[in-house]
Amino acid sequence: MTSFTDSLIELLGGLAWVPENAAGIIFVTVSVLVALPVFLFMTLNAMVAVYMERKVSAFMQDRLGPMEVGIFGFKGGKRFWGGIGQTVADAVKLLGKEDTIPGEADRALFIIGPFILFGAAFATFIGIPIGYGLVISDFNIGIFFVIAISSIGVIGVILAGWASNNKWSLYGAMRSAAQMISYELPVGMSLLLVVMVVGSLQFHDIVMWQEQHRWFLFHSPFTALAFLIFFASGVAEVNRTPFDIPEAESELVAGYMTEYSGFRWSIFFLSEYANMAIIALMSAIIFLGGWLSPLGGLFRTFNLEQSWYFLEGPWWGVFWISIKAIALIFVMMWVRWTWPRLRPDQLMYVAWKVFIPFALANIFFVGIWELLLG
Amino acid sequence: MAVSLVNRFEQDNIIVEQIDNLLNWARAGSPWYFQFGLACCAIEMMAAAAPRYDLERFGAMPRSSPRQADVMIVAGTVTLKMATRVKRLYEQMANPKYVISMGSCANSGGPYWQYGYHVLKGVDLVVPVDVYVPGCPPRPEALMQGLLELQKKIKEDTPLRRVS
Amino acid sequence: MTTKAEVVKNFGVVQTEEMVLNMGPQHPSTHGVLRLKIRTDGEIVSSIEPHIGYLHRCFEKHCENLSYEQVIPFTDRCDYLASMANNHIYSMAVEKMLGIEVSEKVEYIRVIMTELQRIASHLLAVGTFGLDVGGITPFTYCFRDRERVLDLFEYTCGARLLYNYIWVGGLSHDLPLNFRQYAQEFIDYFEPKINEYNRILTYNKIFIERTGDVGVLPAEVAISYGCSGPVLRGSGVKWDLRRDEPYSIYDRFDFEVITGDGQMGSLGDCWDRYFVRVREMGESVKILRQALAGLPEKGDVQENIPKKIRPPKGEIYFRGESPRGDLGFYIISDGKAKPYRVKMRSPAFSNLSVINEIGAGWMISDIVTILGSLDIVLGEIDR
Amino acid sequence: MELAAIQTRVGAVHPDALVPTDEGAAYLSMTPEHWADVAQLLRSDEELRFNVLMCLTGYDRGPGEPLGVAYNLHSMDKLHKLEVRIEVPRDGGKIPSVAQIWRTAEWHEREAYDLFGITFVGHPDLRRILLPEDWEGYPLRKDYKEPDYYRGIPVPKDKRGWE
Repeated sequence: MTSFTDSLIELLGGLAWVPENAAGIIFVTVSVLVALPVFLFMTLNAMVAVYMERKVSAFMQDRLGPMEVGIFGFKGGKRFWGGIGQTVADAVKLLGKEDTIPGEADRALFIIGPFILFGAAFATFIGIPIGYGLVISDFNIGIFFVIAISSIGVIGVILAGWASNNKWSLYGAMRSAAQMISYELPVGMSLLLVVMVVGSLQFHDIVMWQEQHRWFLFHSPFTALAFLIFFASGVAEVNRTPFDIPEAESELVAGYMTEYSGFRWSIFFLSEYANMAIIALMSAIIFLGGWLSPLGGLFRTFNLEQSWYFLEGPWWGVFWISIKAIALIFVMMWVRWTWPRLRPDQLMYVAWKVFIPFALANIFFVGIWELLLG
Repeated sequence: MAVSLVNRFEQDNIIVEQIDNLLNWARAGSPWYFQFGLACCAIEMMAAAAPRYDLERFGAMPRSSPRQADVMIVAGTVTLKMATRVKRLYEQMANPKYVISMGSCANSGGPYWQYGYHVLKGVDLVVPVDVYVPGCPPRPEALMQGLLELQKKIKEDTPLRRVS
Repeated sequence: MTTKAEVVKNFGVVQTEEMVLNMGPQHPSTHGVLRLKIRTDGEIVSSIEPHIGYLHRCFEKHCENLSYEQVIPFTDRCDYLASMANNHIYSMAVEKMLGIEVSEKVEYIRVIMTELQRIASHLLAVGTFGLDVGGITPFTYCFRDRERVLDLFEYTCGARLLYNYIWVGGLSHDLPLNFRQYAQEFIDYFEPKINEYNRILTYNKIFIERTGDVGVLPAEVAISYGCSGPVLRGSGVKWDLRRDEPYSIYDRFDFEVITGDGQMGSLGDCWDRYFVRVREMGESVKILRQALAGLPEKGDVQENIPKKIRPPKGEIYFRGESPRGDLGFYIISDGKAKPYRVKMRSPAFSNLSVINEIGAGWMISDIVTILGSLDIVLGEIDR
Repeated sequence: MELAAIQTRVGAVHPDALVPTDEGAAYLSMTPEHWADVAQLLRSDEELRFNVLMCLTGYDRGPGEPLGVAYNLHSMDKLHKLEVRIEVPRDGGKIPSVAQIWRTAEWHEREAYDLFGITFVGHPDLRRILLPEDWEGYPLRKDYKEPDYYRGIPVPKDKRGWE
């Protein structure tokens, strides 16, 4: 299995004009070269997702959403693509805003908080493939890495809430800590079951398995349930309605980011949408066949040979995984703009008394299922 | 170094001017407003954000924390008990910040100017106001007009150039 | 052995303390400028102390300095969500002092306007309650339909929010052309929409979890605190001034007094109070249908307006059912052109005073829910 | 029950409480001393049962005259109404609180205290309710003069520059 990093190292190492024993230079160059696309992806993702969020919410609410801000005078369409420059304007404005740090705040922690959250999201992308071989580094412990690194983010949230020296922020941080730690368990357990079936923690192996057999969503009723638990817990991990209690606007003003302004606040925003993308991509890879074409299975039943009909291949793979991820992100938005929010104790109830028992039972039953049918 | 930068900005420089234009475009394009509903006008402010008028078309998004807001829409009567809070919340907003005074009460005390012993006679006594929207209460269209006027005002601003 | 006191003494951090949290005066869910000083132990709230007066606009002082008809625009601004009801009740109080009877047509138009106002007010209450529990879309749906009611008002008297429409002895304008048809169209449009709110909010599982069994207000407590309107009826007390003390021409219409029934938990919880409002909109539609059918075609709406309003010496307490409950005006006249004293007994003032009683012991999230279910308007509480 | 019957009923238990009123007045006038007991009677007597305090109004008879409070009571069971008035001297007048009998009186009494300066004895928490704590004077008294400044903010409308 090749990864983006491996290919780059080989490419650079093989170039004629690169001197011998230049491992250090190659290392630095490759690090920058692989970090750049991740950063660009996160930024772009946040911009597109915010625009999408505003438009989706607007259409659900009988409104139009942003319409007037365009790029170079081009405002998009009359209805659907209107206001296409909105998030660019938002981003530029946020960069140009005053950076306020409350006088009573703990300066160092206040500054470092958002960056820890951002760093966690950033590092998580290293392990997530977005196509066959399109991964920064293909760990053989991929799932473990992603879960471990993404849960570092909670430290940033707690630091931000604590350092702000604001009671609302503190409440937001406390709630967030409780929530993120609780929902780590169902996330891990529902993934454990896939690992059990496949016998590998590597993302590529999981997709390969699905290519040979079938998508995990359709594999057995237990894996379908695991998908639901994983996705719902994932929504909770990224603090979105109905689990958005850490930043519950009608209760805690803006939760742990109440005191943040401008650039620092936009980092929170960036990380939130990056985390959304992570959850959507992981669900797509693990349960929905990753970069496999949904048409592949269909045509294979007609015994057609591999061909263009399947729309398969490395670049089509990126297309399919994006489609799946965007669909899941849309579902998150759909839920957010439709449902009310849960109370903190009900949130804990859902995690500890519903998701975790079901996830545990799931592991047991899928084992039996595999023994009997696998 | 800093001095030389400022000196350079004082002359009209094409790059600085373009950055100015970019910042102004961005600031005018996303005036996130602080939900500062005080009285009757707050209902019209909510109506302006609701489907028929939809303030979000201009990029305006309601924020409930002053730190993240650009525009404070003072909608309604400011009383003396509230005046100190208005000032404090204004001070908590991050620069650049703007204030729209919505409705007669916030402009000048409105119908309460004569006998209202507990009413602040105009919010401009405590915070600087950029745009006054008249009416009691102003229609949502009037608030939108006020927002457009504010956008015009923002676009004439020169954030980097120091024009004396 | 180390005791807890020693640990506390040496490290000073193990001790738990109650935290005082100031909700407001500027907070997204206080419905205006209310300040709640809440004592919390973690998420649990042990006591709530409301601080009001951030919108005290000296209504009663204005009344003493203005003539009777000049007071009407100020009653508009008290409960700015139910201006028509305020106009109506104040005008009736003054009419009663003067001994004026108004014509049939005026009575019908007043009832139509008040009931339309009730729909508009309840729509806002339902929408913002949805907002309080975290659902944003119901709010926009409610506002979308509320705009249609406001269109009717605008068509009638030119104003969207504060109308000054119902005057002492009559109305400021006659109904415009084709009003009956437009009102009918609105009712036909609106009635099925109530089901839409039910689908998106009322029977949502999360919504029921958040509101059912939360903030239970027993009937005796409600009466003792002087609660009224949907807050009282949510506790199962069948009390509606339109039926029990019929004023205007409410005795002619057939409608039901909606009470809570503890469908989703205990009687008198937030869900009951909320659902009373939703169902009351349906009852208002019922009244509107009958009133529109019985509305007389001919008649001058201004024939009974007195040239000079000088009530005889004396006092009156008159109350009526505003969308929030019993709205009363206590007027003392000394025979001059200006009232000697006007006291407005606002329903939301009494409704809010119950918050410590029913809110203590719940979580911070529930305080927001309970406050939303009381449906307060600060303009009316602080006056 | 009619007013006369209520008057007789109250007079039978607390003969000193009633103060003679003008001819044709639609209210009962009382002395403050017995008000707490009378209120308890009105609330709990089987025939009276005034369980709702509809309204509590403070009023000022004018400079130099006494201050008064009007209680509007209503019974939800018996469906009758009553207005009770109590007048106390302008300076240092005290009225027993009925906040424990009708809980709604708690805030209404605070309001009367805030706007008129009437003291209610036995009130659990008698503070200003509408105006800020450091406000001076009682605004609804007829001889009230509004201050020029409150915490450095000018209060009256500045009319310079008007025609």
